[in-house]
Amino acid sequence: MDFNDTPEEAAFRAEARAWLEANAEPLAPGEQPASLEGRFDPEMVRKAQEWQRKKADAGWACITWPKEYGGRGATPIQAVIWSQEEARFKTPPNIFAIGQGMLGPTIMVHGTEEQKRRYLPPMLRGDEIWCQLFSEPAAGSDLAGLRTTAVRDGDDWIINGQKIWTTGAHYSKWGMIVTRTDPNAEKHRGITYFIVDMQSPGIEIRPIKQMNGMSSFNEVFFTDVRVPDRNRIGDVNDGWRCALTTLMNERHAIGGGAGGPEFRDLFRLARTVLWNGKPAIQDAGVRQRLADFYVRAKGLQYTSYRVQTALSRGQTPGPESSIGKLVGAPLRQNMAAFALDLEGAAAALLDRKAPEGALWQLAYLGSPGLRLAGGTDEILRNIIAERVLGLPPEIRVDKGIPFKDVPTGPRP
Amino acid sequence: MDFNDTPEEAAFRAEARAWLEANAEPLAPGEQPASLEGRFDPEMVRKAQEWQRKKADAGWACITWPKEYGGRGATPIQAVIWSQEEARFKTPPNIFAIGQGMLGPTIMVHGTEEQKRRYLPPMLRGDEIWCQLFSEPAAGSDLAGLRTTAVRDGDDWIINGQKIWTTGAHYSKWGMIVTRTDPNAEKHRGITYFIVDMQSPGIEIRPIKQMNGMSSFNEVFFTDVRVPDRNRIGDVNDGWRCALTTLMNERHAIGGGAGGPEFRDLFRLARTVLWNGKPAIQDAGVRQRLADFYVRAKGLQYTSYRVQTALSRGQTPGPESSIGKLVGAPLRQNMAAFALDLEGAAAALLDRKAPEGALWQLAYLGSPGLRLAGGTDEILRNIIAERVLGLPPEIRVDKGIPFKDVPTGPRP
Amino acid sequence: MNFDFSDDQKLLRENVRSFLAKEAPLTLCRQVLETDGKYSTTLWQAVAAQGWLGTAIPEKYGGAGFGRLELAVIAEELGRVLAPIPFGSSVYLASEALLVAGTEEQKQRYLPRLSTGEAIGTLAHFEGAGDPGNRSLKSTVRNGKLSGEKTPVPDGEIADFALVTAKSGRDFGLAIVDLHTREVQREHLDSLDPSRSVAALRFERAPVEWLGGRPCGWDTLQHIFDRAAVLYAFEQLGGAQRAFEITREYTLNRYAFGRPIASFQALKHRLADWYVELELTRSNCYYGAWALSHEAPELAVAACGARVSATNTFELASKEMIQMHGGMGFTWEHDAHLFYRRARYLAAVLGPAPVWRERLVTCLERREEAS
Amino acid sequence: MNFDFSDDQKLLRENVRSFLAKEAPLTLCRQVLETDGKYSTTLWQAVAAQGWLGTAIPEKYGGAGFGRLELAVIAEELGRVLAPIPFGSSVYLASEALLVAGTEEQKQRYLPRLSTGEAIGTLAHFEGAGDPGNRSLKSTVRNGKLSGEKTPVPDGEIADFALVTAKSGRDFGLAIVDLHTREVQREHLDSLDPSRSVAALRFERAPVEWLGGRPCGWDTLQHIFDRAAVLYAFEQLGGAQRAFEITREYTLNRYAFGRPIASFQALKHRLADWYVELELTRSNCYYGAWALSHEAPELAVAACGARVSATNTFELASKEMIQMHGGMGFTWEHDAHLFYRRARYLAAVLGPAPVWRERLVTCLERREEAS
Repeated sequence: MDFNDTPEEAAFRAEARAWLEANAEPLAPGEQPASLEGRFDPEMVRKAQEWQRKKADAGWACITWPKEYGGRGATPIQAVIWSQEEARFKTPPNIFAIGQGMLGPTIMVHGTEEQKRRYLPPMLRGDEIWCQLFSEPAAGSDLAGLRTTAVRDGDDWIINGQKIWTTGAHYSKWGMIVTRTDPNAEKHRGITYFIVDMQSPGIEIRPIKQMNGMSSFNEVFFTDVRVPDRNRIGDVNDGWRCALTTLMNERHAIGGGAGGPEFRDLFRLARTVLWNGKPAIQDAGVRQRLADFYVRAKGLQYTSYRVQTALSRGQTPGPESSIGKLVGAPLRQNMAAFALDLEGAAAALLDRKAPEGALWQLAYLGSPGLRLAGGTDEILRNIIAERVLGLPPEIRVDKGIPFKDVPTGPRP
Repeated sequence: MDFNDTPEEAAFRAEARAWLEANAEPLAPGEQPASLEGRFDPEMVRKAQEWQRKKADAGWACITWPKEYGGRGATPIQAVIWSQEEARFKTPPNIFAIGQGMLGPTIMVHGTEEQKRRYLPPMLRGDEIWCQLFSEPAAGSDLAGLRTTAVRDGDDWIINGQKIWTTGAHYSKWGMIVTRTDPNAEKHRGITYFIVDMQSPGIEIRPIKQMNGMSSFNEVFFTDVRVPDRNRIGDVNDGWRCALTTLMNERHAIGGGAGGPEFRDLFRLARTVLWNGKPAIQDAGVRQRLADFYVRAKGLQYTSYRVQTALSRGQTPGPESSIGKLVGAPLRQNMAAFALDLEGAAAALLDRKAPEGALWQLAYLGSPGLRLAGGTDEILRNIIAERVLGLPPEIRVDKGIPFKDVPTGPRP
Repeated sequence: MNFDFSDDQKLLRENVRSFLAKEAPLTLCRQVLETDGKYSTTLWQAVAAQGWLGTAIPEKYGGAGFGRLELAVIAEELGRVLAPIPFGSSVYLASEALLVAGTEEQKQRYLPRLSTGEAIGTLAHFEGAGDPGNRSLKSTVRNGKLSGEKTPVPDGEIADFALVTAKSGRDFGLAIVDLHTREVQREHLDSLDPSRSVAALRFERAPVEWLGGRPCGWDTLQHIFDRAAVLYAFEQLGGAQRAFEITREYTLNRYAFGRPIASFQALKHRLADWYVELELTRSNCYYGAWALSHEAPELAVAACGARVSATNTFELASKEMIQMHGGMGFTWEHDAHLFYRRARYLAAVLGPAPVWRERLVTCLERREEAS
Repeated sequence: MNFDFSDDQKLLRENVRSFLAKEAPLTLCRQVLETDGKYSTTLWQAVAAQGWLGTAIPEKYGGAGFGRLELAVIAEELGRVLAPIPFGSSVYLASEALLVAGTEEQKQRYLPRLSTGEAIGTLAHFEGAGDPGNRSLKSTVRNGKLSGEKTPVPDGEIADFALVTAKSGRDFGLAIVDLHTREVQREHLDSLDPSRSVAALRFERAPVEWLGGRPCGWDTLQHIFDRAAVLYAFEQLGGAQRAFEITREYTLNRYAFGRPIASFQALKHRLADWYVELELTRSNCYYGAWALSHEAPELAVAACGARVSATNTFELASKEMIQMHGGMGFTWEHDAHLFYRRARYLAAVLGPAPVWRERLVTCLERREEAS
């Protein structure tokens, strides 16, 4: 048991670090990496694309992808090492993650050879940015309850409906959309998956303002939007199977809420904030809470070491890889709540004058979103219970009947 | 807002207290009342019957019952006052509660006039003790899943099967039993309710040893036990409706785990046990925990004042009356766990040399039972959710099919 | 046993509730929050016109002469609608402090204007992050002049006067300061709950007089905070209860997988637990109200109990409200964040929650030692 | 990154598990528990014959010369079967203490007999309820004679010798005491977990020598406890994991309302949460094992982390095991209470859990100040 690279890993790490040092600037100590959250300006998109192209030219983009699409066929542990190293440098926010992490892999599995050749290389280079059009106002955790329709019209399909929680819709070239193509079929059987040009007429994009004032997501409205049949992924009415591939990759794309304060920040706060003239950390009650937070945060970190170890050994990581967000998101919220307790009355400030520049106020306002985005706590528990522990699935009242007959609200 | 009796209540309380003072000995300060838990000896049963007869003769038994059966038609608040006053005196454990609290009321609602006249007066006087034969090994929370059968044979019924968690089976004259009389009917529709003579041939009673070493319950085995049809309560196959009346009264009969240590005992322990030479209560972490326990324990106590207030005003108490056991049982377990934390290594002793004579060790071993008996935490949450909050019932896969076809285990 | 509000008080509640349903929909809170309007002057005037500001102020000072039970009833209802007004600062803190510790002259000077809402008062105690104990308080009064900085001060931007905690040599007291004088600088601070305004106040030799005519001592501040804690606890209870009602309704009407989401035990059992917390908190609040209205020696313990319980429960409620609403609950447009912010504001306004737990146990120890 | 046991260690685990499946079914634990037999001599001899007692003892002292990772593997397996033997007292405490702080002569004298199981050792530190700090310890050594009382002492009734914490003037050390001498009185105490024996030991001028030849100081005791904490944490993890597996199986096979009870989210989601706690604890335990096996400066922090995590999780597991088994889980016949008792025994054996949390933060502060 140790934390060292194997000789091969060490060599790969050195190679990655050498290239990064030659092409990027390291983060200063304590400096936070650029966050995806917040408003996008075109300049930031341009810089992100520039960096992505530079990586692609040198063979450092999507390194696990096959060489024919621009990757280098790297192993999963090499991908981990690369991202560890890249995280030490000042880089633009990664606006390509959804495409490269979820949609590209879906195309690789379900796309035609022509689709792969057309879409994957510019996705890898960042020339074309992608967004995901899955959730709907009435289809969140119950994604297969989607109602956006696609109706065949000659060689095209006509799409109508509304999608929501779409990251980056306004700067994306392409979107991957799931639509209902047969409302008379069972819920999961009448769904078809398309690639849609986000500049098509009939698409309207509205940013969603979150409770923390940020806008990371959009609503996207479709009114008679035309998509050619050649943009279909998989067979007609077989889209749910393709969508599952996308969702399986989502866990990798959405982390445990990277960025934002961590245990060490809480520890620092407890050492600096004063209660009746003494640092709060001198209070034994504060210490009890700190210990529990520490153990939880470290448990999560060491669990990621176990996952890396499996990858390093060429094994598939065990189910422990699925606990990250379920532990991390509530932990962030609870640490923030406790930090605000420590701050006392000053917790009421969302102001530059707040302790630590309102670090914990912002975390408190942002953390509820972490518990919802990319699978709610409740959905994650169901996934762990069913897929990891083999417990029975939920009893379904929406199976075995046509989708249009599935209840969607209380009877009047 | 005050905590005073109304003039009528005060008069009633004075009357009750006067009789008790003349007929019983007050508990010494700090003395615990006799507990139901533990082994029964015939002498204790005899003393309990003696006390009950004394009360009955003076009109202080089952005071809310109608006068015709020996009660005095008292109001619910008078019953509360009486039991508050009686609790201040040294009395034998109440071995009649199940009969008087649950079964008597059921007979009053569903019994024939003849049954009422035959059974209620000796029940009230304690001449005949009753037990309840509901749960079965495979029918606990799902009580209606019972499999004990009763088959008609002329004027009699023949009962076969096994009941469990029966308090006082070995000293009871009568039992109230729910049986399956039509396995082809839907689960809740083929059940019939009987009074069974516990001295009948074919009944075998075995005490259950609990994890804390006590034996408060029994298993009762029925082999071809004969019950005359005149002992039937309610119609054939209509027993579930009668059983619901019994269960509705169960909440009143089973308290929040009376007896055993309380917050003040925890407070005392924290003030006396030493950590590095200082009382543990000087540790701020201990104080934080104590505060939370106090608030919870008091919240429960003040809630009972609200219930009493409603009764005092002649109103039906609100749903707040249903939270007692759900809060009290886990609170007991958590307080015990914390008390053992305070004791440190000595927590490992279940010995007269343990701190406070192993008060908290015994509470820790006993409290899991409180969370299960008389409705598990989970069943209580369902009851609150459905009956109090009006949330939807569970989806049932055991309805609309004959009982015999309800799945009872994994398919082989 | 009479541990509930009276029929008259329940009637008052109904009246207050239906009045606020009209005058203070959640859109009003949102409006103040979004426009940074400090507070709703229209609601303030409407509430003043109802006489609620003087609920517990004796008639001779222009109040209605009711008791604290009536004030608790109103507080719960204001909590339900997240009322965007300086009610707490001006009534629970400033008016109550004057009633408890003011000289007759001070009462006559301030209370009538507080009852009508002409004047807004507040209490300024905190000096930045953490908790300033008796030992570490920095603001000082010398020769009748106050110097120091207080932050955050609830409604400090809009109040006309403040009771400011300060040391004077070894003494401690509450100094009454007119906030319109030159020697007071006010600075707007962005609030975590912008429907409730906070400010920094800087005093440079501002002329003051002591509340009660002389330094009142630390225990009086604790007593004032205890009284306020009970009333704030009713606001917290009201907010938590309203969040529960909105959420329960939503889970019954929101369908997923062909079922109302309230039918999933994951939510159903948590709603049951949430209900249980509300009932326990309500009981603790009632006990606080009893102790407050009876000036009972149990007040300190009762106030700490009500505050700890209500703070926990409003935090739980505001978290669960968002979580059970799913993604919609995280949007700006949804009302859930109004509750989430208010819960935090009310948790902060009387200092760190752990300090209240600590104090509760201190009170229990004192009681034990006295007995 | 190599943060897992090696293939050899995993093979060891398989061997240990299948050996214990035969030699130490839960009925063995129950048998000791019900007969108050102090420990299973047959299992003790079998374990000794496997060489496990000397796993981490160098060959020159008669051990197998493996490392602490192998010992951790064995500890987890012993935890899974709730082994009713004095393995922890004799191996994690006595043997490790001798290895860490004994003189060469002491090692040669005791370790060979400890490896074979001929001798059983233990460590006697606690003096009744609470936690005896350096300041308040009462046992003393004067002129090479120990006086005092230790209670509870794990396996004090069956051990041949004990390392006893004691003061000598201002010094603190561990005194080695032969428990068969007249000057030692042993008293059986009833254990909360009667499958693990505890006793009171009274010393009246019992002849001793210091572990290491002289008073070793308080830090050495802490270090010995840290090492033991990691190994006990693996026992706790094993117990919690086994409780989980039994319970998961039960909820799949127990039907109510026509469905396996595992299909109700009330249990399903709690099983998921329980699984999460097991994984977090496993990771913290691994970190402890790494630090222990590398004699890393992080050992103190790692040991506190493993202990806090494992103690919490075994308590949770043993509670949930009973609750999810329903009424049957509360019976004497069911194995759930064996886990419930063992969880408490292991939580108690190294002193109060809050003290471990406190110490964790102290270690973090020291690290911070050093950096």
